[in-house]
Amino acid sequence: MSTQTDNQTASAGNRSSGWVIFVFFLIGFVASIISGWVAFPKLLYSTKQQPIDFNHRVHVEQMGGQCDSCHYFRKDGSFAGAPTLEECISCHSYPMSDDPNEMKFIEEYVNQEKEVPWLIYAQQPPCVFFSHAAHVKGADMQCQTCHGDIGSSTSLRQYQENRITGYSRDIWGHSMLRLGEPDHGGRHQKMNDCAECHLKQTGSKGNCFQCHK
Amino acid sequence: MTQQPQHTKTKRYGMVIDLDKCTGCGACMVACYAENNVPFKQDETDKLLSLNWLRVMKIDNGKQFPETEICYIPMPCMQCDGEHMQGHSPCVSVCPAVATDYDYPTGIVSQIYTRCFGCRYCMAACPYHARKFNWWDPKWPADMKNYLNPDVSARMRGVVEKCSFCFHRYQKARDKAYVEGRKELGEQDYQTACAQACPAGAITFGDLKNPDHQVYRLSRDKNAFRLLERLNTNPKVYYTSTKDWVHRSADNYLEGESPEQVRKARKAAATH
Amino acid sequence: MTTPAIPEGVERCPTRQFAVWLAVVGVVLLWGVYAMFLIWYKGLNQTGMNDAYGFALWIWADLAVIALGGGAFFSGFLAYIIGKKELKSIINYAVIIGFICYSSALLILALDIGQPLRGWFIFWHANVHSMLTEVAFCLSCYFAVLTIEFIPLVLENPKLNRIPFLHHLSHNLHEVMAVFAATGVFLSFFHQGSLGGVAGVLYGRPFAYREGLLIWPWTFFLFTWSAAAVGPCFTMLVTWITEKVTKKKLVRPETYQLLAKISGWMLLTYIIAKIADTWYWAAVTAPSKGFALMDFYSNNPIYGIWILIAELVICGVVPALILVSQKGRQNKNLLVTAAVLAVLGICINRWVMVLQVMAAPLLPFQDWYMYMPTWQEVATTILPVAYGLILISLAYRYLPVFPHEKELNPGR
Amino acid sequence: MKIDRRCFLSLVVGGAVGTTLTPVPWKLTDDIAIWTQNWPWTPVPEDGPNKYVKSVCTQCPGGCGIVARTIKNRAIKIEGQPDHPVNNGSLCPKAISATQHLYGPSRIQEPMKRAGERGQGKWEKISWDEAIATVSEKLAELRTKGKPHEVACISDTDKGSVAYLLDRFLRAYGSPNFIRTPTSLDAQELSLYLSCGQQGSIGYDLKNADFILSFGCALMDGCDAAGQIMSAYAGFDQKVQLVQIEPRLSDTAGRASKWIAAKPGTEGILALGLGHVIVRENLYNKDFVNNFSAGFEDWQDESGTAHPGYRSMVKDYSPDKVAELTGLSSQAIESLARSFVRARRPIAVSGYNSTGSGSLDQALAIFALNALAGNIRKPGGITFVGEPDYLSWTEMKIDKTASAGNQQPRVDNAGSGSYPHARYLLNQLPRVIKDAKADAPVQALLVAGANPLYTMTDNKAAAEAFDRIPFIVSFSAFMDETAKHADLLLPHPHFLECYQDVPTPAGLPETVIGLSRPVVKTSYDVRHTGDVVIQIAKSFGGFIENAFPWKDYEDFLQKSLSEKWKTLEKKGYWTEATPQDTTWSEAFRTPSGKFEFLPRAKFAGTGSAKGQALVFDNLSLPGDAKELPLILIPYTSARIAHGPVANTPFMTKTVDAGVIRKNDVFVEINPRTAEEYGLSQGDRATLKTPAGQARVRVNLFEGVMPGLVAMPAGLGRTGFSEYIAGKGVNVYSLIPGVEDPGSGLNTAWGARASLAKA
Repeated sequence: MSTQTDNQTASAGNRSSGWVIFVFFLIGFVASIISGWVAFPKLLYSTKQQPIDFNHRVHVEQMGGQCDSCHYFRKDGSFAGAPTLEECISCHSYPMSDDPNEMKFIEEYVNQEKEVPWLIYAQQPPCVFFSHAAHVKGADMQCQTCHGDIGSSTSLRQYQENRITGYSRDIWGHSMLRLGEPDHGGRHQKMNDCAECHLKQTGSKGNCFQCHK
Repeated sequence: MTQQPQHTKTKRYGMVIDLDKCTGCGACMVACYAENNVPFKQDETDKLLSLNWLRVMKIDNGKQFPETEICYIPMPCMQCDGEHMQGHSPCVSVCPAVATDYDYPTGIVSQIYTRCFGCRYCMAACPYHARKFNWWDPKWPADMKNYLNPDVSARMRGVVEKCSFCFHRYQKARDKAYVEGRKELGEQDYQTACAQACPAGAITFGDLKNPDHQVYRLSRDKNAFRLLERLNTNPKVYYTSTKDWVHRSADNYLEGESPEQVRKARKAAATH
Repeated sequence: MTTPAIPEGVERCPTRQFAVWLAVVGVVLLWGVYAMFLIWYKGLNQTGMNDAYGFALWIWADLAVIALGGGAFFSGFLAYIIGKKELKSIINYAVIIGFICYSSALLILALDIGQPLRGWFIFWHANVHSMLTEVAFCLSCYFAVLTIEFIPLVLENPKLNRIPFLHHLSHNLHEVMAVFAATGVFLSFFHQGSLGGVAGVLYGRPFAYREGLLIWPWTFFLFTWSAAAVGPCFTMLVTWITEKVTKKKLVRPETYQLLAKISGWMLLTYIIAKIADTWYWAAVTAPSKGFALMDFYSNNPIYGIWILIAELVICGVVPALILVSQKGRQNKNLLVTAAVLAVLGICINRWVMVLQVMAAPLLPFQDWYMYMPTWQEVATTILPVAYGLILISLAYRYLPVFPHEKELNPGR
Repeated sequence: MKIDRRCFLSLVVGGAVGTTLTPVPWKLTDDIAIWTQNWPWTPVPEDGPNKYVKSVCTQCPGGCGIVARTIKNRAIKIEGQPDHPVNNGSLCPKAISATQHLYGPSRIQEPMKRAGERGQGKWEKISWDEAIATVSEKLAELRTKGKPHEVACISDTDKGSVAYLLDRFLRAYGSPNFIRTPTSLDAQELSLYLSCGQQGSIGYDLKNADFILSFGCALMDGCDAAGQIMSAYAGFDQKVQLVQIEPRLSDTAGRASKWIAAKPGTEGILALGLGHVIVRENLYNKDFVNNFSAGFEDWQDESGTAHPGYRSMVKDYSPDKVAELTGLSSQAIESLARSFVRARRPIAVSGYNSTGSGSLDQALAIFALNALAGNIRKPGGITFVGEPDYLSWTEMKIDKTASAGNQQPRVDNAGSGSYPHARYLLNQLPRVIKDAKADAPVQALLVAGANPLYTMTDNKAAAEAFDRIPFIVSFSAFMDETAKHADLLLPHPHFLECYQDVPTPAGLPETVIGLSRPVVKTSYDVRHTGDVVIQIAKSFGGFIENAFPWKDYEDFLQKSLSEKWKTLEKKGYWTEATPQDTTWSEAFRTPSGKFEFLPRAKFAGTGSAKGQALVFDNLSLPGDAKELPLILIPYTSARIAHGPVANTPFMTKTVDAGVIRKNDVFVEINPRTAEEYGLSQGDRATLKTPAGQARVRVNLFEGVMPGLVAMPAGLGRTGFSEYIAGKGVNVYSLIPGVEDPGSGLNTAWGARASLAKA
């Protein structure tokens, strides 16, 4: 036992004291908190520029106030999504204004017959079958409920992409804690968000095959 | 398992396959693979490593030449209703992560590849070997990715997949109905790829509960039976055959038992 | 300044000899680790499994090691809850063996899934109806308990014990160990049972399916009971081997006797229940689905009726009778033979409940499905053995595993 | 203050504790799982508007109507076209999986010329201009030498626009050697020509027949008319009797109401035996036989020579004798004859066999049954469908070299003194080339649509002959067996990428012209063979160019089809509006103006001594029966493509475990045969025939006649891609040709063989 006591006394002089250890603990703690809450989201998401800064408001005004003038249902019930170049050209075969964005559109896409690589904020992964028909036609929902009032926007928001999953940040939501409503006034679009609304509206979270393929 | 939503009128989609008509041509299988983005490998001769949603089994009556007879049995997922018809299909009840589930509105057993983490318990549970595992990453050589169907997601390595009764066709048919302002689907609005492709007209598909659908009558035919009925899995794939030996090949019987006698006994027990 | 890492008053082999031993086992371990990474990188195509054999060697290994690891919970139950003091002599070792078995089981489970990175779905998206969910939850929880049970022993390493904080932690943990032991026992009853349930609920597989009580098939209870019966046998067996290897007495003879006696009675009651279950299954359950007993034991190259006789009689009734008779268990050779047979019996039982289930044809026009594991599967199944040997070696060398070692080996 | 290891540890612990309170571990766990759900190497097919394009499948002559689903210039899936007059929605697996060939690795994507040795697989990419110039120069050279007739063309069809353009080019250029590959309908079509005087094909009204007597036809085993036959079969009610005569329990036999396992090669004898019973029992259709047929009774020709009639001839084929030869019972033969002729709308079907076309005499014997039943030009009977006439263009002006070349005898002996009625005899070409003393009589060979190095029996001999041809051009869309041995590849587009007319498919009882059209735009540098032929012709200039006054193939097609084009563009098919003529008085264009049981034309000029009767010498397969005691027969399957174009990977996937394992093919043998030769299930064995030997495995099957070895056709490919090649053995390579003395056609229905455990 004497050896042990000797060791304890001998080592006491060599060791850092309790508060130093605690300070180090605190440094580690605070540093990780800061990097986890501030740096991590910046690392996780990349910011991408939309190919053209699209003005929804101008288009809505021109097209009679209806979203489905451009974002329409096909006869077979499928939803067309973002318009194709061909559909854009039906109005924009020549410039309709001197807006630099339109100029860019005409020069880089119309003249070169290239589809515009729009970044879709609400893009769902390939395993999802989202029925616009069921929501818009079946349940009479408004586009704004999920997408926010995008129709009155004059320019496009930043598009952020999760570097690991490739998802648009809108799916998870801007807040890392998924708190509050999204900035655009619509909905977050993780599966739980769908389920929550379905539970409220239909009394059931829904079956897997309702929205998966 | 999710619970049955109370407000929905449920259907029981099912299939009746006329084995006297089936020629074993393989059109149903090929149509299924093309429709559902089923991958393929260079060597597909080991049938236990060959991904498919529909197999056609060849059986014979075991008699000597020239008394021999053959019969083909197409086997998709049987979409079992499970014991007591409550959706407790053998596979659904064992999946630890709800990757496979009983879709109450249609009676179809769903499989969500992105939820599945590949434990393969469902494969151990399925008596029909309807479930297949993605042992490899799928590959489409040359430009073959071009033909992939966007309605069905491609599966990744390490998950289980199986026949879905072409559920995406139901989803699309419903979309069309919504846009046209209809509530109900007609019999022809939703047909599986195999039923549509069968050049002999041997496969009939529809709602087993709907008297207007052909399957309603066919599944109640005196020659109709299902595979391994005695396991109480309650499949929704029915077969018809006028041949006794085919009926006998569809289930297990002890010495001295006959299919009719067992069926009668089961019916009597069910009504009690 | 230097504290000996080896517990005080006991003799251990020279460092060099120990290092050589570790190196030899380490090579086997590395082989297993290589196979493991191969499987994680390339996927399950590296195995001999196929669509008829979704469950194979690994699931068997899982069931077997968990059953054998059952010694930990059952000895804990006897020692802490029933208060059998004699078992204090072996309880540490039982916990270590249990820890090895359970950590191995978890490792194999992590290998055995197609999408390991989604493995946590089993907890997050749990289907409460699935036996596997129950297994996963109980297994993880019980592993946590085993770890907690293991920690105080680790902390008793002279070097660690020197640190006051750890010393006190160890001491306090000892105080509350009974609580953990009780939790462990409760959890174990469930997961051993749910492992039995894994096969027993398969109503599409007449070879495996059993009727039961409420939601639990009879295999649920049989698995728990058999693990409780054979777990201690395995603990005894490993201890006996350790004694042979170290050429020392490590555990008091009365500990062996007590464990053997309890194990014997457990085994006897288990095998009676198992025979009854088999009879009912063969006479009622299977025939109701159109199967006669011999349908499951003929027309294939391996699974003859011999396997049933081996499991029930040779590796069931025989060891049970040896262990319940005083003469039998007092004869060291018979005792060891009985333990070996019992361990073998439970391994056979787990084997048939996994592999024969997959092998047996269901439709009359199907053949038996045969399966051959690949070297990757074998290597990863041996991996836990190597890992276990290393952990046992380290624990034996550096931890006071056997409290009575000093007293049983005077003058060394 | 002292900083040591413990401080560092503390930092780490603090960091770890802090991290658990951030989103890092939780979000990463989730995101990594999501990453596994969207692995970048798992493809995501692009969505878009669906279009459904009606077209026609041209992978075989079946002419089935299809609907192709497309999204953004991607062909997604092929489905049957409902209400199409040919197939009414029914399709075979090959048509359904056509997109796999369209996008698969077997495609030749650009014109290429051989770089290494022949068959070595080394190619050099060239431009189309260079490719066409190469062909023109070579042909021009031969022409200057005065040997235009040394150019031959092998095509898989002699009907439709491509065949027409090729033939027209050869004639303008100066060669008579347009050769069609043999089909299983050759003998049958010849029998139609001889007994009824009709050039064309027999139409079977299966939809309305109530008793179908099939002489080994692979009706449901992957014949080239799968769509029409399956759609008729789909409509059969339980009253329709289908009787299949075949030594193996095929899928057709399996679904037939009755399977009659006669020995292989005895179908003709059995037909005569049935005729014997019908005549003996006076059950034949008196109206037809007495008023519209010739040669039933004995007769005298102009020179006064007496000839036996059908009645006398079948006297020799008593049920007892036929029973012995066929292995059936005489009662079975008698009852079959009675039920056939007593049925309301019986029909006897020949052709479509997996074992070649059979002999002319066999076809005549089977045809006679239809005459006895009087079901010609009747609903549920047989009809005559003439050759397509929509492509006839005015005769062109040609020069002396061309007309001298055209007057040379055909290189395949067809139409020669020995074989006056045969139109094409590709089977004779290898021997002709082999026997040539000096240079091969074919100096340049164009191969379009055909794949003779795979499909010809005894294809080793064919390959040796091809080696002597100095210049081979392949128009194939795929790197098939023949393309692999060519010198120049001029790839044709896939059928989903181009226009093409589809003449009435054989067997169909009415005229239906289909239009195959581009479902997607090709992304490869390929050209339609029609275009290439026109371009080659134009490169010659002068009268050859003038013979091709079309801008391109599409222009030719539109002008040829004239008013039909609009209907075809709109509906995808064109049918004859006029109702079928059902009278017998105008039906026959034979010398007698009647149906001829024993056609005079057959014997005119042949000098055949015993030419008055049908001859059956059925065991005339080459080889020693003692050394080779078994008989190998090929069988076809709907799941294995046995024609020029191979299986798709999906089709191969559907093939049963008892047909191929790894790369080994299984032959089916009866368990009793297996016992005799000490073989058990799955054993490896060596199969020997006079044409060669192969390693096989055995599959014991009660459904195959003892003494036979049945092997699937369509395997053993060496071309296409690694997904197709190398599986099993090409059964045709094991079968030596057997020449039919009556027609010159190859009648080999099998080969003598031995099987020994390996």
